[in-house]
Amino acid sequence: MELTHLWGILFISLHAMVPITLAAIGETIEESAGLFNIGLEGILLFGALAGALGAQASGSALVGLLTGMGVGALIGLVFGTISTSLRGSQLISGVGINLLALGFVALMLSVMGAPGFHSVAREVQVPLIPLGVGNLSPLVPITVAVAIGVWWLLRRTQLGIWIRAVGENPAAADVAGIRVNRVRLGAAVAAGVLAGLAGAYLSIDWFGAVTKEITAGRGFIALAIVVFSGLNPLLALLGGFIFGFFDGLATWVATYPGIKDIIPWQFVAMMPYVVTLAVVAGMIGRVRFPSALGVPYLRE
Amino acid sequence: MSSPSSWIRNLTPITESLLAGVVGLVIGAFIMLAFGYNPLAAYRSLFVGSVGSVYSWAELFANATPLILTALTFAIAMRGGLFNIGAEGQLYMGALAAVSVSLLHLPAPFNWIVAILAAMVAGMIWSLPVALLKLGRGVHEVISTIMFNWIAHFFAFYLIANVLTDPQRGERTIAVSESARLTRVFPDATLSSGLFISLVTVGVIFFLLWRTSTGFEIRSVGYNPHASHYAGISIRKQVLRVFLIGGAIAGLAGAIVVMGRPPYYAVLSGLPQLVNLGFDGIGVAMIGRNHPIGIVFAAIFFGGLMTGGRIMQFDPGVPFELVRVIQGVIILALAIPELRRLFFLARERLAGRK
Amino acid sequence: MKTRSDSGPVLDKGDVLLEARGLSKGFPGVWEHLILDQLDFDVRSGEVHTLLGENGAGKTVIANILSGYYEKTEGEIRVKGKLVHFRSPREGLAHGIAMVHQELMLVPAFTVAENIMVGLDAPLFSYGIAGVEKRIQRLVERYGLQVDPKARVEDLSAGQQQRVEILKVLFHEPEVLLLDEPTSLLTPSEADQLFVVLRAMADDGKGIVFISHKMREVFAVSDRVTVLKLGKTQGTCQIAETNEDELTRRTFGETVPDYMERPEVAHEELALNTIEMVPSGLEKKPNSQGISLKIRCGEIMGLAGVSGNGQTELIEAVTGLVPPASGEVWILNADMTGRTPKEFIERGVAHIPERRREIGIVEQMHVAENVVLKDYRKTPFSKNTVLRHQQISSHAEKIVEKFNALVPDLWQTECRILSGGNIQRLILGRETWRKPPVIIASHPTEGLDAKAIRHTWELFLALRAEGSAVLLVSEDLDEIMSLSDRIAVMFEGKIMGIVDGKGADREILGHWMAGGTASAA
Amino acid sequence: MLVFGDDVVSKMRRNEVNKWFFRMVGLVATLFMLAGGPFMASASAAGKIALVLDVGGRGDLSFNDMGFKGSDEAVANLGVEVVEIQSNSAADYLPNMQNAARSGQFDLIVAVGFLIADAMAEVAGQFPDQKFAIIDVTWLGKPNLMEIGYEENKGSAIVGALSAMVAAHYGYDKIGAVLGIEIPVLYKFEAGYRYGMHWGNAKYAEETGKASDVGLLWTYTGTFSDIAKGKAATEAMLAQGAGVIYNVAGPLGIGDLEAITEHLEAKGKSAGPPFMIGVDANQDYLGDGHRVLASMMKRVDFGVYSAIESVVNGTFEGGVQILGPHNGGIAMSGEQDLADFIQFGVNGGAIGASDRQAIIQNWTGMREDIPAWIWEAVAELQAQISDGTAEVPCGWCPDTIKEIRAKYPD
Repeated sequence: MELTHLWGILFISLHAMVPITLAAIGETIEESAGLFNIGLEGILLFGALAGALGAQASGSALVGLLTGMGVGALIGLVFGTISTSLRGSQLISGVGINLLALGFVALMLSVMGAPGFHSVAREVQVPLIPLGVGNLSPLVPITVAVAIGVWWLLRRTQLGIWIRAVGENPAAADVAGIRVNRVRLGAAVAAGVLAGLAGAYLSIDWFGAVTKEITAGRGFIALAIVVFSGLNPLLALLGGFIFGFFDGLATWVATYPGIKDIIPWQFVAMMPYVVTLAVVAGMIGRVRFPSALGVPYLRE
Repeated sequence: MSSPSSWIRNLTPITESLLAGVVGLVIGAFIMLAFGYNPLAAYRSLFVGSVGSVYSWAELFANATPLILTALTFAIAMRGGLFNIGAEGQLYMGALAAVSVSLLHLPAPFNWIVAILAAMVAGMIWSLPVALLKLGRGVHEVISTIMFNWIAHFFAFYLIANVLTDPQRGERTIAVSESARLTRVFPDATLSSGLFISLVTVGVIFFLLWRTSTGFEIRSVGYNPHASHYAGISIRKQVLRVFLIGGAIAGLAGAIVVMGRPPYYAVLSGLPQLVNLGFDGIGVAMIGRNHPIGIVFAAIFFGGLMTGGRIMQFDPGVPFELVRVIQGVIILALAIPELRRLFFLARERLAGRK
Repeated sequence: MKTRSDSGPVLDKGDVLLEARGLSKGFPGVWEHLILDQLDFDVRSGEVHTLLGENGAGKTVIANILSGYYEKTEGEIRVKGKLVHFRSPREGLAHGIAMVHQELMLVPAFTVAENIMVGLDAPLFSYGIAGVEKRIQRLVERYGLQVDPKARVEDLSAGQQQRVEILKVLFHEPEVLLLDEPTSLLTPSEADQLFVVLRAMADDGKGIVFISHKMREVFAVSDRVTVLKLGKTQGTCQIAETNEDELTRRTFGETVPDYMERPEVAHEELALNTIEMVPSGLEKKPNSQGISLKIRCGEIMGLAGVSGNGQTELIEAVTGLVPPASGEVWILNADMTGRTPKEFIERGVAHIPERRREIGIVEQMHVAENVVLKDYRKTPFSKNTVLRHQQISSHAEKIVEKFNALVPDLWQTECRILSGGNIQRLILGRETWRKPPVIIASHPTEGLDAKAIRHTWELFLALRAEGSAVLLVSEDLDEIMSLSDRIAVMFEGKIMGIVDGKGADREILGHWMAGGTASAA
Repeated sequence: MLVFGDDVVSKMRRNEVNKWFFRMVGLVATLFMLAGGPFMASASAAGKIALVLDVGGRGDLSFNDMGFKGSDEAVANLGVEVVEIQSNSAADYLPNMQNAARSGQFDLIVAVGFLIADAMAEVAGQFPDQKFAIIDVTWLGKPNLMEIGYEENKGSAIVGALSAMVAAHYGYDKIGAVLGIEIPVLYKFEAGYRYGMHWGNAKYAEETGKASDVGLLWTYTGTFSDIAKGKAATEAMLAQGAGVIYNVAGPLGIGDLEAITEHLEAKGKSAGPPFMIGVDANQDYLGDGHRVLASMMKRVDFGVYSAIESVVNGTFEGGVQILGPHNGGIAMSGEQDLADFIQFGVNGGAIGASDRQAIIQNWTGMREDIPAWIWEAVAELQAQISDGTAEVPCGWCPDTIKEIRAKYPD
């Protein structure tokens, strides 16, 4: 394999890593605080649409990313409110968000010209960083920074202590004077922001377009990566990269002449999923999750 | 136990679900107005299109048939404390297994039974590694089921394109042999006797969960694994059981779609008649509160939205996506147990103002 | 040691710090009567004021209300004369009122310092762990509460965790400290150390509210004592003006016998026999050694010891919940080492667990289902795996009636809404109705009223008479001494010694519980 | 414990809520009943058409959108009314067709996509008086059904020849094809493209005297929706020296083109090579007009339009119609329809209206940079295909495509 191929696969992996990792890190914050949001896929989709619309309306990629984050925050707020003060079911509301997004985004696209598709002009896409060996999206270093930052936040700040305390033992946190539901709501909004950013990245950076199926299951892969990481953002980064790497590698290798004589493309395409499973199965020890994950907190 | 007041209290989950349904429809109406559609006309179509005629009822049940089964797969796992979202992949495997039985050219009376059994076994085989990975390596079922769904997706593509391909019709697999097809209930509707298989399965699962020691064990482990271990119940055995039963039901769902959903009786490339049935089942199970009877009603409700949604596209010209929006809002509303109380308070306040 | 805290206000001894008048609390729908009924209570600077009462008397509820965790139903609370209304524990803390809960309110996955940080009012993005650790060290030195600030809480013993709880509130320099049964997890010598700490804090001018049901402790530490019974105060008095008998009478109404007489039951068969058995979880302790415990049929063996000294692990090993790390477990002459809980149950081992809500029942299942939690798979309750509701109902009815459990409906009532006492009645019924040859009972009477305790004891004696062997694990030395034919004491995973129940010397037992090696007379 | 207390209170309220609730349900049901008059609406003057789509739905900028383009033009030019009916699942095909047929309000029901074939077979038999048309299906044989098939293999051969010659001209030794899910229609594209590449190589050698050995990189991505796969596959092909990438996966073309755009940007360029070849629609307007070399147009719009037109004119006849290079149903994109499709793109939100001029300029420049003999060669192949002298293979099933792969290797 030539060096350019290695660079190429590396860049594909890094770019594929971004949305999965950002969403997974958001979910990590949320799960650390005890909320389980299965609606990541939906937030990604909302974020993708909002990002594209924001970028086009303002003519600025940055505004697009911010719009995606804002809409993500809004969905996070809805999810968080249902799951905390309204004492609702986290699972059900997550599923609801997914369905709502699927319908709403397609509906929006259908009234915006060609149903099901909306492209983002090159000028308002996120400009890439030319590195000689390839172009890198600025979201790649940002994702790495977010991973480190969230790790720092969760493990090395007072706020992180509170977030994790609320997830591990909400009753103890409550006794200590922490407003459990408020912290959880905040975590849900933060998760929404990151998932919304991930969605906006899809539309105004990676693909330059929104389609109604743009997320292609990445929200669920992110959920799996969270489980893989055991709520460590740095491991989520690694997990996102591993998945992105094998996903990219599979697509890449499938284009090689002669490969199809050895192995059908369908089996090559299974690679990222099989490898992720193998890595998880091979990890030593079981991951540990907050004791109160998924359990609504009610003061006795 | 059977005083009238307790009778009406037992209806509470139903009224709660209906209330969420109404809230979903109302919010959906506002969204329609915002997009310039007439909600009254749309809902009339939705209503008439789903329950307005025998034909629409038949279509409604045809849509509900596989959803009942995939919802059961999810629900039985939830009852056992597991989050099995693997119905999607198990369903593909079941459908392909049912199709592949026609290669055997079995005599007519056994054909459909063998096809169904093959599908159930295929579903079980596909969920077995999920259980084994959990038991042996502690791999969380959320990861493994998501991954196995995708692996099933590509494996199905491989089988459709290379192994089970119809030599005359490359866009689909070979068809299920005539004798293995489930009888159509009405000549022109797509409803088949698969509905009865679904309903029988509901009965079996209901009986299993609440009237057998197996169900006792599953529920006990689902609620409290520590107490179950203490009571001498093997947790590992329940994990295996729950995944195998779930896999069998999901496989059955796949079989019923290919054996009882005219006019295809084959798996189309891209799996367009199977995709999302597993995931929709999760929503159905949740609306049905993971209870077999609740699931039947929830599936009817979902099936009704799907059936009526087809008609909504005609006259009022409301796009199908809106049906999904309404579904999403309804499920969000269902997530809120306080809804009933909020509703009551709002009414109280309104009444007070008069 | 008269060093004042850096920020603590100067208080005069004898000032009323916290005062409650006419305090009432009800939980409508759960309890018909008020859990607290028109209670007056105060605590002064420089004193240790003990709240004495049986389980269920309402002691914890008072503390929860005074600290702001519960809201009162009626009455008024004053802090230094000023009327207050706390809506959260944080508001209580702001007024200098802190509470140490009986159940540990700790995050097991966190270190000691992190646990303390949970309650700090620090800026969001600060991380003062180094400072916190230093300050913990200072508090540790000042009060002798030995604990490593960097240790993970789940790795600490129960006694150490209790110290963390106390450190947690000391961090806030409270003026009033409410301690809810803080000694329940401590060894007698640890408890004595704690009393020194409490005394020191009182001398600092703080007001200490000490909650207990143990008479020895009341006299060891209190200045004043208030007796509580069923939510009503039985009066407050200076400790100097009362004596043990009077308090006991006011608290319990009757005194417990030292040893309940019973006929000899002569069985030679060993019901439970462990051979050099090291329970899983104890094998990593320093100088862990095998436990060889032999209980004959028709014998009650009391196992005394402070919680967290390996009793739980021992119980897990002899009930099959967790296979032992090494050694053997024999039940009725059969080697059961490595068998499943189901096989132990079938061999006749009944188990009344300590954590009854967590493992004793399935809270979300109905009463009838919980009554047959271990028997559903046997005839007549199921046949060919099909459950027979008729049989289950009539059996459950019998158990509920025999044990006086208050249960609205067998098939409608989920166990989670039952009180701890009623749950315990169901468990006792479920575990004993078959007259099992081996009964492992952990804290079987905790949470029961005096009458029910009496019933339970009689039940054990009756089972003993019929040849059952009982391993009675309890922290209540009175209970152990009343019931046991022989008493074993456990400390740090080891059996320190075994004495006959009749005429056992309380002091020797106490000595063993604290790790001493004195031999029995 | 407070929670339980609350619950008891709420239980007392529940009964009242329940009663009130049932009343409301009744009210809503009544409203539904009152809301409408008779269910079936009247047909418009020139005719009413139903367009039934398969699950891909709109927004692919290719196959499905082309179907819409045809019906939109019929609305504009023929004055008919068109109702679009999307399918959420393959289970919807038959009921959607039946609902449309049963309503009796449609003069013609057009099904777009071969997956609907079996449903069409059943419904066309059930409703012999209803007129039907179906795209991409040629084997049903019903008197009331117009079946419209396309010779995608022939069109793919033309763009294949163009790709090979242009790649060789710019010094690339590979061309690529990014395909979607492995289905027979895509085999036709692949077969034709292979044939065209070999024809182009031979032609290049003949014209320039230099041997050309442009090879094929190809992959089935298994998706018509995950754009990332198109982008990654294209990046892989570009890294292996591909000069032209043929998009045969609908929306994945977005990713193909994004990869090419970024590849060029890294070199500080905007215009190709490398180029993309568009599919189904004329996608030349994408990529500022100078990164999409040409498109293999499968005029689904023509098929839909002509079916509708025949109904309006009263000339509708059942039977099979084959659209191919000979009648313009399959064609390589040219200048004549560029403006048309720019409008299509503007409507679809793919490009802004202000870009129109620049796109046309860029496009013209791109094509002019390519030697005239290549265009002449392409025209020659097109003529040969039309008159039958060039026999383009058609791989409809796995066995034949294997033979074709052996005969026209990578």
